[in-house]
Amino acid sequence: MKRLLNDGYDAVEEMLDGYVKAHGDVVKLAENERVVVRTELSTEPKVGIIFGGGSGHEPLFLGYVGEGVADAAVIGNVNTSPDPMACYDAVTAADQGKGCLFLYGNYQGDVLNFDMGAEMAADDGIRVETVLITDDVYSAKDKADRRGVAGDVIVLMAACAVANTGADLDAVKAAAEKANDNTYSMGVALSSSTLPVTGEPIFEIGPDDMEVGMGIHGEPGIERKKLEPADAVMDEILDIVLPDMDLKSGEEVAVMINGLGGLPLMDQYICYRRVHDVLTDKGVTIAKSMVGNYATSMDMIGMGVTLVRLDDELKGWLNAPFNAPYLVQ
Amino acid sequence: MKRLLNDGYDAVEEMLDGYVKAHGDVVKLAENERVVVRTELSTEPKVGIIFGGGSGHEPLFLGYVGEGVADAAVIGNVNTSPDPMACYDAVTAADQGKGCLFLYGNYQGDVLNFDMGAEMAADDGIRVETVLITDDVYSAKDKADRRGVAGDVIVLMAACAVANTGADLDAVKAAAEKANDNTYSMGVALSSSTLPVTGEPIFEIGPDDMEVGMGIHGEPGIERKKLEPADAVMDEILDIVLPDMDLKSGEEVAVMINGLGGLPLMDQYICYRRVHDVLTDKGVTIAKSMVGNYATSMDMIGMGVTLVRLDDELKGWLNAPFNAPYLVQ
Amino acid sequence: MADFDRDYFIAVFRRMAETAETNRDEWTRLDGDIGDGDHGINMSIGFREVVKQLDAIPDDTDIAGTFKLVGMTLLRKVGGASGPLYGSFFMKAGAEVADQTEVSFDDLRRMLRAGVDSIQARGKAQLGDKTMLDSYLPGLDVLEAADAADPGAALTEFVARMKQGSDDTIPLVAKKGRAMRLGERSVGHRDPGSQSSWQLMNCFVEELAR
Amino acid sequence: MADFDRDYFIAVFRRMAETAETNRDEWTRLDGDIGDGDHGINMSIGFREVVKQLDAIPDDTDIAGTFKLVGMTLLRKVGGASGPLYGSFFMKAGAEVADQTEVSFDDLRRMLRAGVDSIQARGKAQLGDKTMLDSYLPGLDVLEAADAADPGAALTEFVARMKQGSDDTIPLVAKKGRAMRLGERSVGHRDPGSQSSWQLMNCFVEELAR
Ligand SMILES: Nc1ncnc2c1ncn2[C@@H]1O[C@H](COP(=O)(O)OP(=O)(O)O)[C@@H](O)[C@H]1O
Ligand SMILES: Nc1ncnc2c1ncn2[C@@H]1O[C@H](COP(=O)(O)OP(=O)(O)O)[C@@H](O)[C@H]1O
Ligand SMILES: [Mg+2]
Ligand SMILES: [Mg+2]
Ligand SMILES: [Mg+2]
Ligand SMILES: [Mg+2]
Repeated sequence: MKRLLNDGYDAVEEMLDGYVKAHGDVVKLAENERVVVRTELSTEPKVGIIFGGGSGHEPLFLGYVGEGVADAAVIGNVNTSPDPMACYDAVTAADQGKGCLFLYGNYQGDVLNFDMGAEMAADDGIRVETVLITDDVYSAKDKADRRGVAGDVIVLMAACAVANTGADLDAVKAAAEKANDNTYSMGVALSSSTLPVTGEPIFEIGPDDMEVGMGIHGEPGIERKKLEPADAVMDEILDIVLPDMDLKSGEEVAVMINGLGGLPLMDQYICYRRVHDVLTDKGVTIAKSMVGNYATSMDMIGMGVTLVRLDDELKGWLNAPFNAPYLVQ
Repeated sequence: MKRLLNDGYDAVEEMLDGYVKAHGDVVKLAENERVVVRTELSTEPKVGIIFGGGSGHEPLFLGYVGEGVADAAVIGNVNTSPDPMACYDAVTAADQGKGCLFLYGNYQGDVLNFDMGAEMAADDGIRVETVLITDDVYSAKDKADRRGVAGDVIVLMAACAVANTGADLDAVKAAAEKANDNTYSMGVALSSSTLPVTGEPIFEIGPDDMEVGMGIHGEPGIERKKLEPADAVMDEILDIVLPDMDLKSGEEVAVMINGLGGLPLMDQYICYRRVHDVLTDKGVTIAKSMVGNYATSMDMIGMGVTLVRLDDELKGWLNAPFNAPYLVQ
Repeated sequence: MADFDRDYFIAVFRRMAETAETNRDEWTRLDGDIGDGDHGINMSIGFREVVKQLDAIPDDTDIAGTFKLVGMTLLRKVGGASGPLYGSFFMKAGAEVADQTEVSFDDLRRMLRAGVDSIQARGKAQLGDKTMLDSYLPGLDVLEAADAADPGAALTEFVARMKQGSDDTIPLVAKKGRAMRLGERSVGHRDPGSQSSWQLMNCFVEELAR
Repeated sequence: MADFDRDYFIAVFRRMAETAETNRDEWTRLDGDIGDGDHGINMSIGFREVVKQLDAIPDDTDIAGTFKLVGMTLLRKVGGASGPLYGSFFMKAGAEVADQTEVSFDDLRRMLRAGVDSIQARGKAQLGDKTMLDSYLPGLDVLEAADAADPGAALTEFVARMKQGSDDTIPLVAKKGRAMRLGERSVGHRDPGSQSSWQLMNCFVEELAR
């Protein structure tokens, strides 16, 4: 597929430059140009929330830096964890004296780099805690081993809602963990994304095929099969996710349909419709719905369903006021 | 390209059903299922704002129905004006005793249908005025003959800001006209969208080609040429738009980069960056920036630049508070 | 020659629905070249609903009522430029023969003229603007000049002339509709509405020949 | 046999940068099969910056400093799993020979071992997990067992064994890194990092042979 770029090697830097120029009232680049940070941190010091990962998932992560949302985002190369210096510099930029929380998807590259950043910050006497996001049901059997996909946004919302109350690092971390424990996602991809540097897709996929369980980086999923109608695909996803999270009649959830970039909103709402109908039939109440491109893979055609098991506390966190360019409520 | 749909003939109805299920706190379907209307109209009666056109441009038009934004959206088949009955029914649903304003892009099919709807409403004694949006520079020489593209959103914002003050229909119409007179857009497409019913693209385009001046329906543009780097494409667009609107150093503008659906946000911000730099170099001040998929053509890969010449009044309107699922500020 | 009754027209409309289905992709392709690629799809959506409506049409619906039903259905379901144009075409055609249970060939010519007049009244296009009128207008002239003694031959000539009119749109620069913005780039392409209109009108001939 | 000096290593690093460029798309393709398709791109981004840094390296930078510069640059620019792994490989290798202006072949073996140890310390992978260690570990064993009298031959054997180790990753099920989530689906594909690592180490040989 086609992109509208200059030299692909400059894409990340140019995007970041464009982003802070467009949203200069909300964010700026820190001295480290891979760190997007709020132009002004809160007047009341709070736990610094640092959200990050590779680029190519926009609006994830940078779009969620703003008032009451993340304090900083650390951005890596496309599909690639940020480097340790950037992780460290994000701490320096976001710390307000109450320590910082790293929130990122559970990928080995990210763990390696963020951990090194956290060690450097610890040397400076800044406490940094980490919550790895592990919502992608299809990626591993054990919840703790799973990778993070669109659930990143859910966990971020919970952490930020609590951080905004002035809570301490342990409480904020606990909120993020609670949100992560209750968040389950699964997706399908119909195409590969197109890499800026090569202008080529990451993988080939037949015109009638889809990849089930595809991550948001273009890592192969678990199964390749014939593309089916939207309702059938949603049913298949729910047949895996609902038993996995053991969702029961009478429970309450938040539903997110996450577009991977190239899938029209029309299709996303058609997918949402089916999920809504199936859950409603099952006696599950949908207390919050989010549909759109929350965590993309550039131009990848595909989507994921994220379900969050709610209790009153989590519901409150997800309905808190946020004001970042890509998360306002 | 691939879509995730059921029967393409059901796509519009299923999307609308999904949309009102996801956003049932904000909108519902009117008795006419092609009309999306606020669940509750304002407590203070105001001019009813009706926004509409074909489907396939989501979040246009339905995504802009909400508190302080449009009161109703009328939705046609894909790329196709809504029918006269739906236009009429939207009036019935949105009228609060102060008359209604039809806002839609200047396409002959839309004019035919909306005009018939307005005639029917007039028979009921409801006053309906119309402002045709004409922002697409490349589509005609005379401003008034141009078609409407992403400028729809700008004109809507102006009209709604004034309607929210309780102003009468003439004042709201004048605001929309003022916004339209000052709004100029131009875009490029790198691919066709994929039609739900056929699953096929509307037109073929070579792997290295782009279509300059493409509308948001897939109507051919004015010129097909080799794809160029993002900066060169932006320069070409600005070389046409800036003289057309006769923008001078010292003036103030709003800039919108509108993604057509399949173009990653990364690319959109790279495009924004160039527009920002060129305007800044020219001594033009950017008072407001909007980047994202405001008016799409489903999965079409492409984008448009919209510039709005501002004065204090227009700036105020564009910065008014809005709260619809796809326009919160 | 026998007059035309309600059953004849219902059969014609069902045949039109089949024609819209068969030619959907062709009309869509033509519209893709110089328009927005939806003409065949929208006509198909409209005529699918026409068939549903005809399946449930009350027995006491007369010819005018049947045309009104078809016209209203197209108006409600097609949208775009062709929805109101085809919609009023059928509604106005039917309105010419209110309360008749049969119509003569002369009535039919009057109906078609009234329908075409309404396309022109709504769309304000002229002959040569590269629209469906480039089929209808010369076709109607032939129809009205034809020998009323042989309606089958007259309708065949009518449709042949419409088809010729559609062919004649190919070299034209569009002056109305979506294609008008293309200017010179519309040259070399057939107007989609001129194609759908002669093919739909051809159903009158085919149903007669059956 | 002469010792290795700073110029030798700088030449090796420049050669590595060329290797990363030449093999960018190949490494990326391998990573596309079982990872996220960025390995070649990220190594290319990293080594482009290494070249820039080497172009401006102060004359008084010693061997350890040069390795540190390369390691830090990769650490800063590559990201992902291979950024910290390759980054610490070079940093730790250099740290073995602080303050030396020349290093012996034995020093070099020690450096490479220290580098590989740090990959293992950071990444916690074992032989057979289908990672770059499947090249490095058996390669190093060969290198350490080789006759020190002929460093050229020893390094050639080292790289040949690394290449063999990379070939041997093909039938393995990945247990570390991104590919591990694929389980059985990773079988039949070469680990990209095992390929880049032998090709980069081959620059020691090529530069010696020049
Ligand atoms: N003003 C007009 N008068 C007569 N026919 C018209 C007019 N405008 C458009 N048409 C016809 O409508 C056809 C296009 O129909 P369609 O594709 O359904 O509508 P839209 O252009 O709204 O997508 C054209 O090919 C042309 O024949
Ligand atoms: N724990 C590990 N130990 C050693 N090597 C590893 C480990 N994890 C990954 N690798 C190596 O890194 C390579 C992938 O690098 P790269 O694609 O740059 O990183 P990422 O997986 O973050 O995209 C793998 O092919 C593998 O050789
Ligand atoms: Mg990676
Ligand atoms: Mg249309
Ligand atoms: Mg059309
Ligand atoms: Mg990789």
